[in-house]
Amino acid sequence: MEELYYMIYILVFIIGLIAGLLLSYKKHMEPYIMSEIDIPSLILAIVGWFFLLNHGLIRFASPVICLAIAFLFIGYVIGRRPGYGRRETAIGIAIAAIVWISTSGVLF
Amino acid sequence: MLDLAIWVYAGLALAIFGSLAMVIGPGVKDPIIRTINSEVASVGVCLVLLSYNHTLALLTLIATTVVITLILLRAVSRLEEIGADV
Amino acid sequence: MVIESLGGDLFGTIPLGDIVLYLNPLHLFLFVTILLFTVLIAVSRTETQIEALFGSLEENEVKVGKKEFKQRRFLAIICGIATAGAMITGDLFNFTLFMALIGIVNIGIVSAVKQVSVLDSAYQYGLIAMMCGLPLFGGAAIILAATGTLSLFELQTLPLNAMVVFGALMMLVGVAGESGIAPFYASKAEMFRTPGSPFILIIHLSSLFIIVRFVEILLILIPVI
Amino acid sequence: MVVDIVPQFVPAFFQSMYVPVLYGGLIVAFIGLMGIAIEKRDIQILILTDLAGLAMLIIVAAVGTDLAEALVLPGLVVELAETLAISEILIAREMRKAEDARSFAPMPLNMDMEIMTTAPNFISLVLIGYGIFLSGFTGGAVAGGGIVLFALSRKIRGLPVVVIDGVGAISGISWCLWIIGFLLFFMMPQYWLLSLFLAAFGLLLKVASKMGLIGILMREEYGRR
Amino acid sequence: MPSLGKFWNKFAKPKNIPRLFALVLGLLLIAGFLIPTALNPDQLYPRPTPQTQMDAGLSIAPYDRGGEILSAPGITKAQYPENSASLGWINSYMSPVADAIQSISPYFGTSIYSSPGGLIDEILYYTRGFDTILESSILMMAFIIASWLAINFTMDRKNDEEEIRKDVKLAISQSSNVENAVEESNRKARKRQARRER
Amino acid sequence: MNLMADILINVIIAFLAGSLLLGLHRKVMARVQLRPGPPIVQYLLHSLKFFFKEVSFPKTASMPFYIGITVILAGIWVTGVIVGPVAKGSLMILFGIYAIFKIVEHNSGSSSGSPYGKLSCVRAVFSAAGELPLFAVIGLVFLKTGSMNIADVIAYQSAHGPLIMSIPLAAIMLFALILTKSPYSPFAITKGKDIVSGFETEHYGVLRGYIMFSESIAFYILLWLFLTLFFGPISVVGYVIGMILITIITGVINAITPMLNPNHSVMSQITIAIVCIAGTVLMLVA
Amino acid sequence: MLELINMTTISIALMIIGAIGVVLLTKPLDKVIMVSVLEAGLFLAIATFKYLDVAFLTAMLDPLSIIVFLIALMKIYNVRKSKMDDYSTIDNLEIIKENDGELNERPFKEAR
Repeated sequence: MEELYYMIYILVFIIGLIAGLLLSYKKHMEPYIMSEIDIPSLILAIVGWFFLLNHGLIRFASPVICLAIAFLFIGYVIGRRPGYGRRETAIGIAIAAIVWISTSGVLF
Repeated sequence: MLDLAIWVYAGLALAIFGSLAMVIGPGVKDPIIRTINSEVASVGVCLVLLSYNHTLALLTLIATTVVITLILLRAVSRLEEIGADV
Repeated sequence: MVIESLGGDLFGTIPLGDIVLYLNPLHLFLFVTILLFTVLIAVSRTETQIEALFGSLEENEVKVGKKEFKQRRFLAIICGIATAGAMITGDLFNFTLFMALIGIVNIGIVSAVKQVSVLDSAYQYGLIAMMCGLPLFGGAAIILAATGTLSLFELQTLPLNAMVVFGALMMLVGVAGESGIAPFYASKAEMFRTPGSPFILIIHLSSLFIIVRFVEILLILIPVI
Repeated sequence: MVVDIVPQFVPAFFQSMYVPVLYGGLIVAFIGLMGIAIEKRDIQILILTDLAGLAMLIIVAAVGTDLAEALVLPGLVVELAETLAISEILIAREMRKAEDARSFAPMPLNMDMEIMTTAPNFISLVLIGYGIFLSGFTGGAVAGGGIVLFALSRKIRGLPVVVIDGVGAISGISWCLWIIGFLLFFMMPQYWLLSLFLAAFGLLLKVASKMGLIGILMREEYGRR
Repeated sequence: MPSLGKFWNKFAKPKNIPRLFALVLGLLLIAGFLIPTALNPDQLYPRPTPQTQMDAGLSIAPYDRGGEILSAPGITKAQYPENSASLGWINSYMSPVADAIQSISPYFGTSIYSSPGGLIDEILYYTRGFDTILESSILMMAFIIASWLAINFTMDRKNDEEEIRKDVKLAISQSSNVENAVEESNRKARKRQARRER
Repeated sequence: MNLMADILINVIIAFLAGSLLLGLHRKVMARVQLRPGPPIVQYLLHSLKFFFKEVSFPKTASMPFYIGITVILAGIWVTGVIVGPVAKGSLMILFGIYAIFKIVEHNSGSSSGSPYGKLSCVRAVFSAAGELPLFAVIGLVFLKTGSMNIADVIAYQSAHGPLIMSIPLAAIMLFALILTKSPYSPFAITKGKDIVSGFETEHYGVLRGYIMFSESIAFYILLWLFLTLFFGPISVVGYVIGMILITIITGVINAITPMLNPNHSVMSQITIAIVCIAGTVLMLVA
Repeated sequence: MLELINMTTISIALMIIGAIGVVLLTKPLDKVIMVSVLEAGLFLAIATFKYLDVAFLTAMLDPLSIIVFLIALMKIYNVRKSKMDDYSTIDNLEIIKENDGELNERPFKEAR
């Protein structure tokens, strides 16, 4: 069954990528010049990366669903037009990593 | 036993001598001379086959040597005739 | 035992006297593929090469004539069958013979063309193929002298022997020359400049498959572990 | 009694002679190959590859068993056939290079040798008869020698395409005979005698008819006016 | 680095390849003198010491391998005797003509035993028959190639009138070329002759 | 699980992951060359797009062959997935698949009649030498582990530690092969831009779709093979990280190297192979 | 002394003499004669081994090979001679010699 889940993750990730690409083209007509952070995608990135690294903490849904959602969101943020979504992703990774480190017991 | 060994050595000597003659013998720049020299090596091989009692192989070798010579000489003369410098 | 660890479990053998053909997943895969290609070749037309002429706006078409086409198709099919045979044979000498057949047929496939450069490389390749008789048959004979057998089934159980390694190396050089892998690739690669894509495909196919098969034979002959 | 006729192991003579003969073969091969390596002209290399074939014969024959002889026999004929094919390619290449300048007919030869009018009929008849008696590769080679001589001594020139087609057909049919014989050996071993004759005469016909082709080629070359 | 490139470039010319191959093979052969070599006495199809059969006066020397015509098989030490149901029968068989010759003279062993029947035939056609099929196919292919080339390129094409007509037209249209070419080839021949005599 | 479903799932994974990796490869190259580069998903979109385009055939093509070759190309890579990730079968078969891949490359070039395809075809023959490293690698792996079955190799590694520790030069050789097969590599003479798109030049529409489909599977399988052969039993996360790393490394290398001339490309691969083989044999003997 | 004169020594001597002769003589016709000496030695060797049938065949095929050599030699001789004769004048030769380099540059035939 493992492979089936991997396939689902990849599919979801790709759907996220494509959706991100299409929506970002609709939203930003110009190539990457702006410097402010896009709030909705920042939220998605944080949620995605959080789910990816910390799905063990979440009890109300099965890890498969968590990971699928995580990949969808991550894909959505990464997949945007060149340049867009980089900062959001970085912030997402940072927050998720901090939570992961603090809860996994690496530090203690 | 010794008698047979002499034949084998004679055959090998002829084969080696013939091959040397084919490679660096006098006048081998001319392909005809080279082809005729190849006869020596083939007689040497014939002797080896003979002393090993491979007589059927010997028969075949004698028959095919003639034909191979014919083919090579045909190639040589035809190329001369065309005037190809190969 | 070595044979199983190389290509998977045996499916079965075809005994023809002292020559035993055998099949395992690897050979089956190669065998089926080569037959598939041979069928494809048998039903294909040839392509037309179009080259722009230098210095003008015209173009030059190179086609395969009908007589030439028939001859080359025939040889290509034979080459396919020979390669298929080489894939499943279980006898060393038999393998070298298949090799020699493939070599001569390869020359034949390109010998019918009109380009001088292609004929030239076919000739050079032919010289190599003739020289390959020495390492191939000689290598097999040295292995025969050292072990007293030519059957791969018997050879796989024998211990390592310097003469067998030498014979195997000779055969390796022979296969390398005959199938035109580097550093002997040039004469064979130049033969591919002629039109008649399905036929020249089989030249390449056969040499690569022979290499695959020979790797297996080499590993059978040289049991390191 | 029977054990006396065929020994269980290889006799001491072959064992003691193996190393010298093998070394002799290797030396011949080495000389020949070095000759090829330093030679620059194409036709010369073709002649020198003959030497590689001879070295191969020595190495194979050194094993000194009946199997070795059986491996030598066809090797010889194959060497011959390959030489023919490759020399043909060389000639074709050179003719293509100079095509517009040459007529296709070789220069006629004006010679009158006594031996060419009296000897051939007799010698070739004897050779062909003896070859038929021998059968197999050897018989084919011997009878073929006779046919070559016979064709060579005829006075006509020109291309008998029909004859060549006929030769091809005969050899194709005899090859089929041979295959049938081979299969019979394993399908119905009780008919081994029939299969033996099919095989032996199939091969005879095949080799002899191919040699006949050489004869026709040679008549082209050396035909008289 | 550039010299390495130049060195590599030599491998790209077809004309160099046979010579390179011969060189590599020749160098490999030297290894044959360095390793210990010996004949394994346990061979298939062994044969007696040369000339022993001849000296013993066997009428079918050197190929006598025992057996009686159509009643007992001869001796053949094959690899897989279980695969060959009628092993040994062929090397005991003798055709009627061969039988007749055998009674005449003891010096015709080779021809007797190579006319259908005999050990070599046993190996060639029976136990290793597949090899022989291949050999004869190689032969056939080589001759097919040679005869195809001969008919289409290198031979006198007296019967192919179309082709000849075409060639004649070509020759007429390029007769000046022809003249030059002939001259040149003669000059070349002369040069070559001079080189040979030098 | 059902075998067919297993195969299907693995093929889909290989295709999607391979496409993403190739996209990433292109992105990395672009960033090294200070361009923005296309989105990572672009390669996949391209492959999918071609399946819906109209197909056209050159007038000069060698007909059943021209089409059949792409189908065979897709077929052999599906077989590659079956032998590799699904069945963990014989390495020899994978080697055979690479041989056929070479042939398909060769022949899809020559069957169209285009001069660019023809050049690519001749170069494919030249670069048959590129398969020599693969042959040497599996030979060395066989000599080390005593088996050609991938499952056995994995078992050996879990017992004796990863092979990269014991035969690192073989790993370098296989890495050189990956480099050869990656797009825009200095050794990728068959697809060099001097001959337009090499063997793919004349294949449009669905046929091109098949080719791109197979290319992504091929890249995935090669990376999978590298990680499996030399890093032993690693987890999925390990595979993902390893594949991304290798892709990035090859991307950086390809971005900063020019394409070699065909002859030099072949001879340098051979030289690398010979050096690595000699080194590994020495290490094994010592 | 006399015991040295047996078939073995004679045949080997014949072969060695023949071999040396074939190699050292450079005129083709001389070579052909020495080839027949060589083959006579082989014939004698086969007779020493008592294989009469093989000897018989050798006796048949040896003249054949000599004939082959002779025909080929005559042909090549003719070809070379006719090539030599084709020069109409000596001047022609001089001119060609002067323009040697240039003529070599000129392609024998325009490429296809």
